Amino acid sequence: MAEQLSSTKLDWDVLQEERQAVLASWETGNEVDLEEAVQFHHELPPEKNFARKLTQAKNAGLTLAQPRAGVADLRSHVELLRYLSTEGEADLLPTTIDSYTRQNRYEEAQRGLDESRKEGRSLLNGFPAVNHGVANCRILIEELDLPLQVRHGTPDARLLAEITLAAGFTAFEGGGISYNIPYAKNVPLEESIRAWQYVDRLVGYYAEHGVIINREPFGPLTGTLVAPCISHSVAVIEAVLAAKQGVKSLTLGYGQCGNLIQDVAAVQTLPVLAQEYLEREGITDVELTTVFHQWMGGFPNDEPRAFGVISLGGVTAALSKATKVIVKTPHEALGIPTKEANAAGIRATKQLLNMLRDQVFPECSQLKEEREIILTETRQILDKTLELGEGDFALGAVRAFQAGVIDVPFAPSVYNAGRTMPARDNNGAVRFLNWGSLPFSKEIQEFHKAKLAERARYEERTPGFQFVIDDIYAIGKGMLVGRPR
Amino acid sequence: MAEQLSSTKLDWDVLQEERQAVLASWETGNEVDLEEAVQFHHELPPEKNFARKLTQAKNAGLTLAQPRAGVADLRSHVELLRYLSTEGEADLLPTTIDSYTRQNRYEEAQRGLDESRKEGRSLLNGFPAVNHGVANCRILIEELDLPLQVRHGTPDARLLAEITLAAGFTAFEGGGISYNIPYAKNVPLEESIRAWQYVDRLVGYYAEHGVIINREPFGPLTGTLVAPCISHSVAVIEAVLAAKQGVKSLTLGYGQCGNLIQDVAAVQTLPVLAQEYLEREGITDVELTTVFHQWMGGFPNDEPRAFGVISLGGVTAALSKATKVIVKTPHEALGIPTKEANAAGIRATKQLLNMLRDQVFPECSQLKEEREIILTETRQILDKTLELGEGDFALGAVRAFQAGVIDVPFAPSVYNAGRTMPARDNNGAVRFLNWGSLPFSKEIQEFHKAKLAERARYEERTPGFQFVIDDIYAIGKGMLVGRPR
Amino acid sequence: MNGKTLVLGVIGSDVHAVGNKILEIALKEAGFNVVNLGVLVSQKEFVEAAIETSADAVLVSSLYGHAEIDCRGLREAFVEAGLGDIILYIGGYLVVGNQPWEETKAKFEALGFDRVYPPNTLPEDFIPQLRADLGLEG
Amino acid sequence: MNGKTLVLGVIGSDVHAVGNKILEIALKEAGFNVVNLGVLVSQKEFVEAAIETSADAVLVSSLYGHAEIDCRGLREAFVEAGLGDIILYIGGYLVVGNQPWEETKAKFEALGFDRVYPPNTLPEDFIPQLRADLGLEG
Ligand code: B12
Ligand code: B12
Repeated sequence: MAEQLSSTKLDWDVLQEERQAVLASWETGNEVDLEEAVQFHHELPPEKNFARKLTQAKNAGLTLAQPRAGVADLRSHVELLRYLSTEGEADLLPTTIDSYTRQNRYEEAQRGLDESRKEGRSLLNGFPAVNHGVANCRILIEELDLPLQVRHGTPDARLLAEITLAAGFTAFEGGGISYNIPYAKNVPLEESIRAWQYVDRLVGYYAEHGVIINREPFGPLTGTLVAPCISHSVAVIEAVLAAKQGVKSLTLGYGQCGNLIQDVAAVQTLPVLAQEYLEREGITDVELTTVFHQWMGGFPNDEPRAFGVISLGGVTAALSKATKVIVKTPHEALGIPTKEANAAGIRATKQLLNMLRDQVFPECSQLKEEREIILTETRQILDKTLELGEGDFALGAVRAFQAGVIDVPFAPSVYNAGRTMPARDNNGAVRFLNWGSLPFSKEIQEFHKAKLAERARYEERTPGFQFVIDDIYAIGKGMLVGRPR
Repeated sequence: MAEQLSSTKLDWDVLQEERQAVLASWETGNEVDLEEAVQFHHELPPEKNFARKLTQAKNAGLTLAQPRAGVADLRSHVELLRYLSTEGEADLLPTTIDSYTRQNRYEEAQRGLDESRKEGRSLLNGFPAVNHGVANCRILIEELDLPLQVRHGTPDARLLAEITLAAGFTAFEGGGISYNIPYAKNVPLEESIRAWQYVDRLVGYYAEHGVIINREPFGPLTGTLVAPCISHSVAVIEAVLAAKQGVKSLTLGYGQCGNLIQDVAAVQTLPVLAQEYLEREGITDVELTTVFHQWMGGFPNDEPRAFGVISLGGVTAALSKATKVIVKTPHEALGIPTKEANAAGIRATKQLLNMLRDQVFPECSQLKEEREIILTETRQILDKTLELGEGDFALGAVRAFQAGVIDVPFAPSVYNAGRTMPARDNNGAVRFLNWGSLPFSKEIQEFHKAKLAERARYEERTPGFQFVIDDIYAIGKGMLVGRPR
Repeated sequence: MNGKTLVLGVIGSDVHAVGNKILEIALKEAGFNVVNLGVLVSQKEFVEAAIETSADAVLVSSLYGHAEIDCRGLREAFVEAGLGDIILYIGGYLVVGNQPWEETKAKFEALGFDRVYPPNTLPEDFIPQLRADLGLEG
Repeated sequence: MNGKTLVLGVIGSDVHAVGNKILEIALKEAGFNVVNLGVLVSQKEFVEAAIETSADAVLVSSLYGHAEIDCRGLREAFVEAGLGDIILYIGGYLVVGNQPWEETKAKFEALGFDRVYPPNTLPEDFIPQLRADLGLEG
């Protein structure tokens, strides 16, 4: 990884040395046999292909529901996923990876796995796929009837991708920015972006051999007051980076903010922007779909109130016609959900998706304005990023984060500037009290100022950090805008 | 009740003979002392006045949440309501009356009450307020901190009104049409309308003595595919009839149909139409508010799915800025809810009301069109009704029902024509497959035809009664539009 | 038409009319001769209608929770009228609240009902049993 | 400033940063000298920071469910470093899933924590106790 970072397609042959090192980094790596894996994918029934199911949903104008779920033990994980498909009526299945694996700490993951088996309950917060290895993971693919995706939060997911894709997973979440900035403290962006170029190149290899694997940049980032322009910028950059490595099926994500119009506008603009910047790079053969995440920040403890939050997400997903929705559970504020609570969240959501499947959020001037704002802000960020990167998004992303031109609120990474201060306006839309070094035009700056001044007037207090604190606690306390107590 | 029915204000003095007979019809009638009652109301803390709380909410642009609830025994009922106010966070409280009382069968109600006490569980589906009498009912008013409303379904509610209003209730649901057609089989409309003029005149008497009691025509009627024009027509007629007897605070109701735009348009047009027809009668001093009922038809058995339905109602209520919302519970399809389930329904709803309190459904062309449709249809019905009634809504209502000019689907009453056939269009809005004798213009008729033809094409079947059956089961089965299986 | 006559109605002070209308349609479609008394039907009306129409079975609905009270003595009334072994079904929300189904079922069997159905029973869920009880094949 | 120094951090492979930032702000507002190590903090880093800053108490957060594994030996590491009786708090989502709180609390007390706080503890819920444990009045 010595050369200057660029978005150019990695040379497959040159990559082989690195692949050998990656596969050697944990014992299960030697189970990977790419040729055999391609063969296995070709023999999978088409209903088990994630990308295909997304395309069908998109064409039919439907929104699919997908939970998050993962436990340490293989058999328990199969049972959990089966339950979510039969009792939860999930349309798509996940495999959420534990946090040790996400930090490449396979030894600790092994310890957690062993102890989980001993105690008969999961001590890990997810499924340690690397430790399980290719043959074991394949049992998931074989025993379950729905397409499966790997969901995690791993800055360096090269080995995880090698193993799970060889096992037959047909979708893989993450990206060099979205799985670093919110999920790491000390990993340089150059490193994670490069590691994810490897992953995307691997997916590209499968594509070259007729196997379409879906890739999904992680939209919500820190899940906490992330304005659409921030997550859209990251999504578009990761989309371009992935496409350049040969990825053909991309699902772009956005985490619910809570203002219905802003959320619908966000879902609508996401593929527009991606399309635009992909076309600038001359890329036109990528299938774009969207994913809406039900509220990713702090939840209310109370289950009925949690159902309310989940349902608003379901309504928004359906009315915005996102291709899929990632579902929260009524246990969100209590801990990793039981399978029953997880299934309950999906069923509440599906009731709404079904009831609203024939309805669309109506076109109107507010929606148009909100779209314009998002488009303008995101373009300002992306164009500046390209400028910093001398036309290259990989390089540009690194420099943009350095400069605070992209800046994710509440992110743990030292490579994130952390200078912005997001807060809700008087209608609950997420705006900026302080935009740090986001390259906003005078006009956009005035817009944010005016929006927060309006809230300040209404609340009879001066705009400031107290807005942010109150907004962080608000949904957990049953509100959207954190009004003064 | 021999004279020809008219909407003229009843002469209070002339009414006294009838009042004596009503009060003598069950022993607790002799507890009513109007002068003392007025005094009691004047001494009530203002926060306990229902009308006042509605006006405040309307002015603040807030939507209040109110459950339904009633059990046989007094102490159990107090505890139930207290629970709903503290644990459920209800804004307004109900007292739902049992079905024997609704049919003036006080002896059967007494039997149910006695057995309920013996068995330690409620054998009645509500609170038999007449049997409890004034002094007992007053315990409710005194022990609870929120305003209380009587909710029932009684064609002849004269005694119930005398007793509960004397006890200190400050709101009373129902009307001569809305509590007859869906709630009776053989009661002539002349009778129920006249009985409700008595109730309204009594409320007018209180108003003359400075006590404002809120009246609420029952909006949802049979709760099953009732198009807005039908329920709006009934609501406006009952509003005019009530106002003519001196009622000063009126809350007009509408039951969710499920298409968001149709529902928002319905809530928005309801006060517009009432205002319009009240003004035609020269009445301008009535305070109008609105109530949105969460889906009143068959519910899904599954609680998470029921939460989904409840939540869609909460979203619609908040975005349409109804003054209050009547809340369903996750037990709706299981039986009368436990207090916990009832509170859960309220809390899920309140989470949404709070999260959306600063958001409004945006103005847009579809919404405007839908409002126009509702306004036009309702005016066509009301104008024809007035024509049939020779300018009088009381007489007109009787003749309109006779002629099928107003016609409530699925109503049990023999005085309802039952010739219409409602069904959902391709977006889930309730339209007419067959409008029976509703006095629709050619244009409106074509509109409905076109809408259902669109659905028929989409579903590749001929429009017909199977639409209706499928639509009736649809929400219970997790859908809105009853697509062919 | 399968030659069998059913009396249908919602007992007591109950006005839930939707299920009753749907049942009428479904039973007619299934070939029965249906005499629908609608809502708010008294015990007396059920018995009289059964006599008048020589009904083969009586299908009682109760949705509103008072069936426990409303159905006491119904079987006895049929016995008195000389129709002691007429087939009696009941369905709907038979008690107030969501009580254990086995208890509710036993309670109504003790009241003399031949078959007792839980809430949300669909026509296709019970018509086969009804046909069997009436000696119609398949 | 009340003269007391606190070391703050999220232990193990845990990256939940929002609560950590809010805690820092709230504790500073309450007058403490706060040394915030952020997320992904190892046992070693906690001990070293406590030594370097002569901390009066260490506040460990764990949100992601692995605290059971991550906290083993933490008290012992402080003992080894000669800080055996430093005040140790922990708060967050300490186990995977929603387990009975009394068991979880006992488990972490056994691991050597002086105070153990359940999920969703607000700053105002524990700062009075912290002040008391540090001998600050009121
Ligand atoms: C619509 C409705 C109303 C409408 C009825 C309009 C009308 N006139 O028809 C209105 C709003 C007026 C109303 C009023 C009341 N209702 Co109501 N209502 C409902 C609701 C939402 C749907 C009923 C419906 O139409 N379902 C659709 C039809 C197709 O299904 P169905 O009626 O269940 O019938 C089917 C089956 O049950 C079965 N079936 C029925 N009978 C029989 C008989 C036999 C032999 C068999 C085999 C099968 C069978 O076949 C039918 C067709 O599939 C139900 C709850 C629910 N299900 O979601 C409550 C419900 C039935 N109502 C209830 C109550 C209590 C009332 C009220 C007392 C008000 C109150 N306290 O809340 C009043 C009663 C008025 C009165 N005197 O009867 C309760 C009953 C509770 C209980 N038993 O514990 C319910 C369950 C709601 C609840 N959870 O509290 N109601
Ligand atoms: C936002 C969020 C995220 C964001 C975090 C972004 C970031 N970098 O900060 C993202 C999306 C990246 C994320 C990722 C994950 N998350 Co997360 N996340 C949440 C969520 C929704 C809100 C957390 C939050 O910010 N709350 C707001 C702040 C202000 O509150 P707080 O963090 O609880 O902190 C307060 C108190 O707890 C207390 N407190 C905290 N520490 C201490 C210490 C002491 C001594 C005291 C006294 C008090 C105290 O004071 C704080 C201020 O009031 C919670 C669920 C919820 N609460 O609704 C789940 C949750 C914490 N996450 C969880 C999990 C499992 C994960 C993942 C493993 C993914 C997965 N399997 O689902 C990864 C883990 C990544 C990693 N390696 O750590 C679980 C933990 C489950 C468990 N323990 O059983 C939760 C509970 C969700 C759930 N129900 O499954 N998550």
